[in-house]
Amino acid sequence: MSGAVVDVDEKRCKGCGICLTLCPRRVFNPDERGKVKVSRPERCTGCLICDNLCPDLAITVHRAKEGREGGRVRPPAV
Amino acid sequence: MSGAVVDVDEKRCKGCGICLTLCPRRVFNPDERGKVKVSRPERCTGCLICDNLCPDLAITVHRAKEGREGGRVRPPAV
Amino acid sequence: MNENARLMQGNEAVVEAACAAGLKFFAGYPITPATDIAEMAAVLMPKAGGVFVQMEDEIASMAAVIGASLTGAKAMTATSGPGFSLMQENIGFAAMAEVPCVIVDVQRLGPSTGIATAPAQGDVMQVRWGTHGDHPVVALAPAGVAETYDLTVKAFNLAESLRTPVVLLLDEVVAHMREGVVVPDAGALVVRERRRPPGGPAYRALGDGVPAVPDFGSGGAVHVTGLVHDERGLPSNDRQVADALIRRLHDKVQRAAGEFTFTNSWFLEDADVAVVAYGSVVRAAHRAVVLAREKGLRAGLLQLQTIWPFPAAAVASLGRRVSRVIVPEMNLGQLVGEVERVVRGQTDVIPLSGLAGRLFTPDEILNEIIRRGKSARAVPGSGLRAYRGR
Amino acid sequence: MNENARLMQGNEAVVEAACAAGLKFFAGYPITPATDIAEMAAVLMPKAGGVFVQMEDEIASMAAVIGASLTGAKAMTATSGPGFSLMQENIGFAAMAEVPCVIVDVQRLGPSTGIATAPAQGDVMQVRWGTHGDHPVVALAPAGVAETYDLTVKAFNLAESLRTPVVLLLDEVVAHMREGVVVPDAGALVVRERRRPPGGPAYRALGDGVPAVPDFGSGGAVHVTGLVHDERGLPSNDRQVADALIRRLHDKVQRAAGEFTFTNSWFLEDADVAVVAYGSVVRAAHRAVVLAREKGLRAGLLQLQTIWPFPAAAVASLGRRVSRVIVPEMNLGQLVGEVERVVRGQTDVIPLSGLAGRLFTPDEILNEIIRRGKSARAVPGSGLRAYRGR
Amino acid sequence: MEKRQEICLSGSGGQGIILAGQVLAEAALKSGWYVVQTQSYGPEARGGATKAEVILSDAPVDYPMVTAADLLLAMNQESCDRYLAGVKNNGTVIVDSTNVSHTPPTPTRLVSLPLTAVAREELGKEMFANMVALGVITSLTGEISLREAENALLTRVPPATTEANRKAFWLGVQLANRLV
Amino acid sequence: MEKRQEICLSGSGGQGIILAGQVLAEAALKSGWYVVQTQSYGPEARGGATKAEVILSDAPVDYPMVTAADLLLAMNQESCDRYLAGVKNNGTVIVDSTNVSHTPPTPTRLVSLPLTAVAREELGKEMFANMVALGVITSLTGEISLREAENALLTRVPPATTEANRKAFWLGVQLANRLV
Amino acid sequence: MQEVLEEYLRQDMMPHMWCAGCGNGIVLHSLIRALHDLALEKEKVVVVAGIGCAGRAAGYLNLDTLHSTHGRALAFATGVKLANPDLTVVVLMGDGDATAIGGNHLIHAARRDIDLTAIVFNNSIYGMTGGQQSPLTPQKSIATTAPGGTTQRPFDLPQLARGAGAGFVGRSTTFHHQLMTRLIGDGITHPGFALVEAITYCPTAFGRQNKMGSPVEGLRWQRDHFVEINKFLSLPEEDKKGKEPMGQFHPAKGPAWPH
Amino acid sequence: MQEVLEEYLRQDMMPHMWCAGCGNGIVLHSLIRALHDLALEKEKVVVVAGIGCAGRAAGYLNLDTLHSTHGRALAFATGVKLANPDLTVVVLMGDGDATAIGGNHLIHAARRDIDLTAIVFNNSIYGMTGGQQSPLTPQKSIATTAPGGTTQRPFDLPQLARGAGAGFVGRSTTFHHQLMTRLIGDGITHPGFALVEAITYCPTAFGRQNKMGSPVEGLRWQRDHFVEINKFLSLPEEDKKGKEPMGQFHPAKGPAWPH
Ligand SMILES: Cc1ncc(C[n+]2csc(CCOP(=O)(O)OP(=O)(O)O)c2C)c(N)n1
Ligand SMILES: Cc1ncc(C[n+]2csc(CCOP(=O)(O)OP(=O)(O)O)c2C)c(N)n1
Ligand code: SF4
Ligand code: SF4
Ligand code: SF4
Ligand code: SF4
Ligand code: SF4
Ligand code: SF4
Ligand SMILES: [Mg+2]
Ligand SMILES: [Mg+2]
Repeated sequence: MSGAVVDVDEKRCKGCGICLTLCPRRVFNPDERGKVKVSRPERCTGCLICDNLCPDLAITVHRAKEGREGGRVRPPAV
Repeated sequence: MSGAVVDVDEKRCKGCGICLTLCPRRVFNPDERGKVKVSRPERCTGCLICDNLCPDLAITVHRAKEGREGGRVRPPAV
Repeated sequence: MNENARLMQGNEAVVEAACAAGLKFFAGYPITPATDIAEMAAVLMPKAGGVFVQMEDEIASMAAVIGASLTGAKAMTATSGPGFSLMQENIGFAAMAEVPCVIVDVQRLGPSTGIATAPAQGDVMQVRWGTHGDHPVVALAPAGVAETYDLTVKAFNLAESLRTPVVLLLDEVVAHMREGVVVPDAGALVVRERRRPPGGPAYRALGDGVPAVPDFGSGGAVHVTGLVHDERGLPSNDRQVADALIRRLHDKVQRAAGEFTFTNSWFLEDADVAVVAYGSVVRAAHRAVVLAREKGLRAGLLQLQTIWPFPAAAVASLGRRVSRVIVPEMNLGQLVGEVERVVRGQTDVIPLSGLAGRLFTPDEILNEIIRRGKSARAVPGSGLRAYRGR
Repeated sequence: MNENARLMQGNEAVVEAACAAGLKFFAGYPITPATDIAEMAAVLMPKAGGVFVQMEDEIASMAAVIGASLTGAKAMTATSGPGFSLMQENIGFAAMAEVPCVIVDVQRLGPSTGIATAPAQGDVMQVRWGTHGDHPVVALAPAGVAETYDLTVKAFNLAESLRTPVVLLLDEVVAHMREGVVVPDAGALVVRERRRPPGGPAYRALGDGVPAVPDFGSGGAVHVTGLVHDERGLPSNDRQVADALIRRLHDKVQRAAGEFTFTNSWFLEDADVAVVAYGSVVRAAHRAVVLAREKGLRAGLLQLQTIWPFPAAAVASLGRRVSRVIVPEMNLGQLVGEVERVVRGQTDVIPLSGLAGRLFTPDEILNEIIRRGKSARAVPGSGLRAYRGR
Repeated sequence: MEKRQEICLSGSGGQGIILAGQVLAEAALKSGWYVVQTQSYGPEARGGATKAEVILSDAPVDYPMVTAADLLLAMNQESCDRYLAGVKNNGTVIVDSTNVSHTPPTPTRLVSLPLTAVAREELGKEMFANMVALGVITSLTGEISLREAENALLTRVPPATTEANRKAFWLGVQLANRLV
Repeated sequence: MEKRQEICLSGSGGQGIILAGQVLAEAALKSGWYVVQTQSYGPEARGGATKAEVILSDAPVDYPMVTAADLLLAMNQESCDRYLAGVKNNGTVIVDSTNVSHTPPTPTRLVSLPLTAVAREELGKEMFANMVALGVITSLTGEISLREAENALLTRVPPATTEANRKAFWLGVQLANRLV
Repeated sequence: MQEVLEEYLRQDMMPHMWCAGCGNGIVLHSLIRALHDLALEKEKVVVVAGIGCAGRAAGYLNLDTLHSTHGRALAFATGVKLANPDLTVVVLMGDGDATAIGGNHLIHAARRDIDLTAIVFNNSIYGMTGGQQSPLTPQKSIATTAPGGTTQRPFDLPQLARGAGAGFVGRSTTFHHQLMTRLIGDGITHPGFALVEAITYCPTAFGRQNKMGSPVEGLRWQRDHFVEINKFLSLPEEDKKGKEPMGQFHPAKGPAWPH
Repeated sequence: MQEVLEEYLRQDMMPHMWCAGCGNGIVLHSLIRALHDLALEKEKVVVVAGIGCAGRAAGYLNLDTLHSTHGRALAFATGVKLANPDLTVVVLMGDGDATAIGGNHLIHAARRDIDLTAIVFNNSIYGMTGGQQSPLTPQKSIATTAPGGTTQRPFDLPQLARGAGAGFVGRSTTFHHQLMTRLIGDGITHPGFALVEAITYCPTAFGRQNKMGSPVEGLRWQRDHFVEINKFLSLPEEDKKGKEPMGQFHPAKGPAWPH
């Protein structure tokens, strides 16, 4: 069971390929319109790479326990 | 006998007092019009302090041997 | 004169009046003959609980003034020709983003470095057209020290109520002359504040065409930009938005212009020859007109305190009444072009150009009043005429 | 069309023509919609044995151009509104110190940042009055690509022969349109060089009012300054020297103006309504006039290629012949003020203002030709009129 | 009477519309026409709709913009929707059927061709669709020398792609010929 | 008729001419006059000739410059030579005889006083000569309150020098009184 | 629960105008995170920006924002801060904006040491105008105004800022977004002038001309090219080649002005 | 025999306009000596200056001279040098001229490393306009725009120039005129951008307000306050207080541009 729920705001996504390539779990797939979709949500570990590096602020990773209402996963303050 | 001949261009001199104060041999004296005159020419050693530091480029120190035609005393190239 | 009057220099009156009008921020860069203004502001601002800052150049000065004004502070800078040229880009920003501010330009003889200490009125057209693109401008030009005080207060009031940059255009004669000024009591002074926002989009114009943009720090989350922008202040590439915005910027000034078209006139009722003048030249022109009247000539004088928007109505009504209009200026003939634009065909317009780096003498103007004919003139001895070629 | 024609963009024609005219130095700073000029200069200058340098800003670009020109190199920069505003101080220097140079201003919609890609003609008055103090200006505005080539060469010739900055005023439509240009053979092109000094004081004016200042490096030991200066180029505080110098700067341009007042006219012989236009608007106006003629209306067109000095004589002669003059401009009404100045009282002057960030359509002008009455107009749908308040 | 042809090429940002316009203009110029070519990038700074206009005439061209198009190329749905109304009643509209699914009713002659599909299938890359379109247009107008168009094309496309572009062009010409 | 007095103070850079002009103007203002004071620094940027002009009137002053002086103060030779001709025929010229050796012939009333010498001898410093002159002028014009002049002076000179300046002023008043 | 990120974004302006893969969005995200971590009162935060792709960032932030003129952001910001010292002022600039036309305001802000936090979006190029060289374009890179590769030497931005007196100088890449967030936060906390150089990849105007590849390749280049400063300093000289330091360069020092 | 000095002076312009005791004349003298020592062809030397008392120096030199606009001298000079690389170009600026309004051109000239020699006449004040603070006015000094003493921190000019990439940076005072002559000469010889900070005393606009005394006292202050850099570095920390280093600060390095 994965640790997080990941959402892509398709109005924002420009299909740059960053999440696609950098997600260690290959959670994303390109869609026909040149954007990405979450195709393997269950594999997401909540590592936040995609959330942090999406240049279009299009990805939100939620804590799985609380689901989409549970707020965004936050990287630890460093 | 001194080593040099010193001239003050009175059109240029503004009487700032630099030569007056810094000449180690007290060669200069103030004149009535707020400028300086060479009052003890024979004491000049050609040290060039006045020539180099006169802000009005009003002082010329000549080598005494050759007199005023002998050219300006030059500081050694450093 | 009133014994309560204070002897003040023109530049000093600017700062005194600005403080009375609520100045809280001055940013500037030294330049002759405007430097005194910064120097006095450096003394008075801290006392008034305001800020004085000397910036790295005039561009930064104008920028800082805009930044400060956006926090709600009444803000001003002062400069002369070379600095005024450098400020142009940011003055255009202030016009576009509707940021209230006052810019003092103490004119000196140009172009370029020219003669820093010589009086001139060579920036009159630059005030109107100095920055790129269609932009609105308000400019006031006093003829004396008390007027400087008065117009400085008005400049702030206009800047705040119209949310637009206002230029106070001094010439070196006015800037450095000393006269008695009866400083009004704080209560007697009309001081206007910018309108505080009623809510709604930050850049939505209210009835008078002026928006009420929230101050920074007041929770408005406002966006301020020099790009074409919509009512929310957000950038727009929509050509209709652009058209409406730029027209509104002009229109808000134009609509209110009736309230601030300040002019004075002397002996115009029955005048046959009118002199139109502004700045210190008014002082010479007044004397010339008095002398002309003593000689039995029907001369009159129209003073323009408001230079921009150009007081077209006042000048036009003149055009219908007199047979000659003489426009003496300490330049090659600048504002005379506007006079021509307005009255050409109705009356003869005669530019009188003085570039000699000094105020006209009354006689120079008087001679022109006396002289018949309508060709362009220059002050005697200068050989050439006022420049008509533009 | 001639099959030897090359398809060129307006901005490209500037660079090609500049090279043909002998350009040896280009300094610039990127800005839409002028950037292509710098980019092409970066390619072509090295090939032509010249120098391209991207400077830190537009102020430095203008400064470098002046410095380079003083060594004898033909020099140019190119910019758009915001950069043009920044260049003003140094343009004034070039005028005062009589340094030949060409400045290209590709106008975009302002004020301030405005819309960088939208066409406009909002800098027309700034070109004349942008820098402080009385200064002379020469400005040319082409309506198409071949004209751009032609006027660029002429701009260099004028800069060199008058020793004054010349502004080539493009609008975005002309800058980015592509048309065929028949490039003249090197031999066929009239290219002027600045006069080389005959000895004597560096700034002594010769018969035509233009001095022959020795190039740096040629042994002239010349002093170049933006201060008022005498015939030797040395600074002077003498008010008579100032007066004579500033008048001469204007006079040299004015005297030669007859030779470079470039205008074109169509159907004016029997015209009752005349359109006066410049830049790309000429193209729409021409079509409008042709359509009007097809409808039997006696419309004609006067194109101003030379904007400054304003072609007063050509416009004045129009004023005596037609009953209406329509002045369509992609601004709130700028050059129309000059038209009014010249023909007011003789004929009706109707400003037609287009701020929508696009070229007029022929119909918009045609409608104005057809319409009776003389009030100010704006392009349909924009709600407001051309701005008459200045 | 002046013989004037107004051609409007439209599509989205990456489709090479402006290049096609330039090549067309150059070819027309070399074929002896007076030519003006203009372009607009639409309101968006990047991407978005793109339009290139080419006007040919046997006399110098005054108004440089299209007022009523004799020929419209629409390479995507948005531009088809937007520009179709601007075409003359007796004009021609070429739509790229690969990208344009729905063409509003129009009195003009409508030519629907799978330009992008052809490019993809025959040349392996959709980006050559603009040159396929160019072949079609050059052929259909009949006013521009095919040879000059080919030459113009060769000087304006990146050297590495000349062959593919040339091929695309002639594919377009063939497509058009099949229509006639 | 307007009662107008034009006063011109002149000298060299360091002589405190402008300060004297300011004090005079302020004193006149406080005495109920309309006043304008202007100055010019001569062509040289530093040092050189200095001139301060003060105009008093019982009506608002229009033209702010001196056209024909009712009173000229010349504190050095150069200014005497330069400005003497600008004095009205019935005007008064005060020259500082310490610095002005030669006064060209003039139809005006000429008052020659050793202002600088007085300052040097009585106050130890030549720089107070301007206030000696001020005393003379205030006294001679008779239109300005001596008290107001003293007050104006006290607010405008550096605090450390108030006493000496005050003394200089009254010395000037005495000098003038002796003339009458 | 409302998303923190979304609270800081001006929703009317999204999606933003930046190209697909443009690193500016990552910097924007870091900035938002830093602001949030500091728990500043949003009404008291003002963001001032210059002109360029980077400068557009101001428009995306739901704060008081000032999109000023090209190069002048720090001068505008100086006015904002001096007129109302209660405001936290963050200044966003492109590399051209901050170091070409705006270089003077940069060094003077550093000199005056007013409490401003400047973030320079360094994409090594003029993005907005389509790929001309900037004073931070690495030598020999291709630019449209340097078709044969730039010959002008670039600035070393941290050195420049330190030379001008900046008390806080940091550098991070978008790849190292956590470092970036931290530096921005520390910069804001620093009582005087702080400069953060944010290395960001511009695939359109820099990457394409210089064959730097996709947005992901840009991030990978950042990962491989930049080394934390302390680690960098401990590298043997030969290993430093082709690497650049990042992190906080300079200990905070010097009093804030006015004081 | 014609005097060397007089050959370099524009006789029409003498006496110069500077105040009695103004150090600018001493810098001018040093410059002339340096030019003479280098035996450059006079026709190939161009002097470019900005606006201010210092900038007037150009007018006194019997060479091709360009008295440009305030702050822009280095940008004008860049045009001169690039258009005709055969010319030796020396640039004279005041401290305000070079580092306030002209700061950007200064750092960019240093960055580009074009072969220009810049001499900054540092009199710690705006002389020409009568005594306003400059970015080189020492903190707490009195200026007409800082009547209570300046609160703005000054630049350290050599640090600024080095931070911007200058390959040659020197400083001397007018008292140490021989060092000044040498530094100017070496700066001109240096193949890239060279900066010489010439510390000069302004008795009128700086000295008077700050009670620094007569011109001679100004020179004495210079003598006592500045220490040759190597000696300075070897001083114990407590002895460094109240002293400042002078000499050549930085070994020449970095290639000239374009190359
Ligand atoms: C005075 C002025 N000059 C030039 C421009 C054109 N311009 C807009 S953005 C820009 C530079 C963009 O580069 P950078 O600052 O690095 O920002 P980026 O777009 O790369 O984020 C330029 C030159 C302008 N707007 N104003
Ligand atoms: C654009 C512009 N702004 C301001 C001035 C006024 N101004 C002339 S010289 C000067 C500064 C003088 O100081 P500095 O550069 O240190 O030279 P110094 O006179 O001390 O030698 C200033 C501000 C100007 N001429 N041009
Ligand atoms: S990183 Fe963001 S913009 Fe890029 S593909 Fe993924 S969701 Fe889309
Ligand atoms: S949070 Fe990590 S694992 Fe989950 S989708 Fe994003 S990158 Fe993949
Ligand atoms: S140093 Fe020069 S100016 Fe000063 S007093 Fe001596 S000669 Fe005169
Ligand atoms: S050279 Fe030396 S000794 Fe001779 S006068 Fe000058 S300072 Fe005195
Ligand atoms: S051009 Fe570069 S910096 Fe600008 S938005 Fe595109 S990728 Fe980003
Ligand atoms: S004001 Fe200062 S710098 Fe200027 S000339 Fe006088 S002493 Fe020299
Ligand atoms: Mg960038
Ligand atoms: Mg200085």
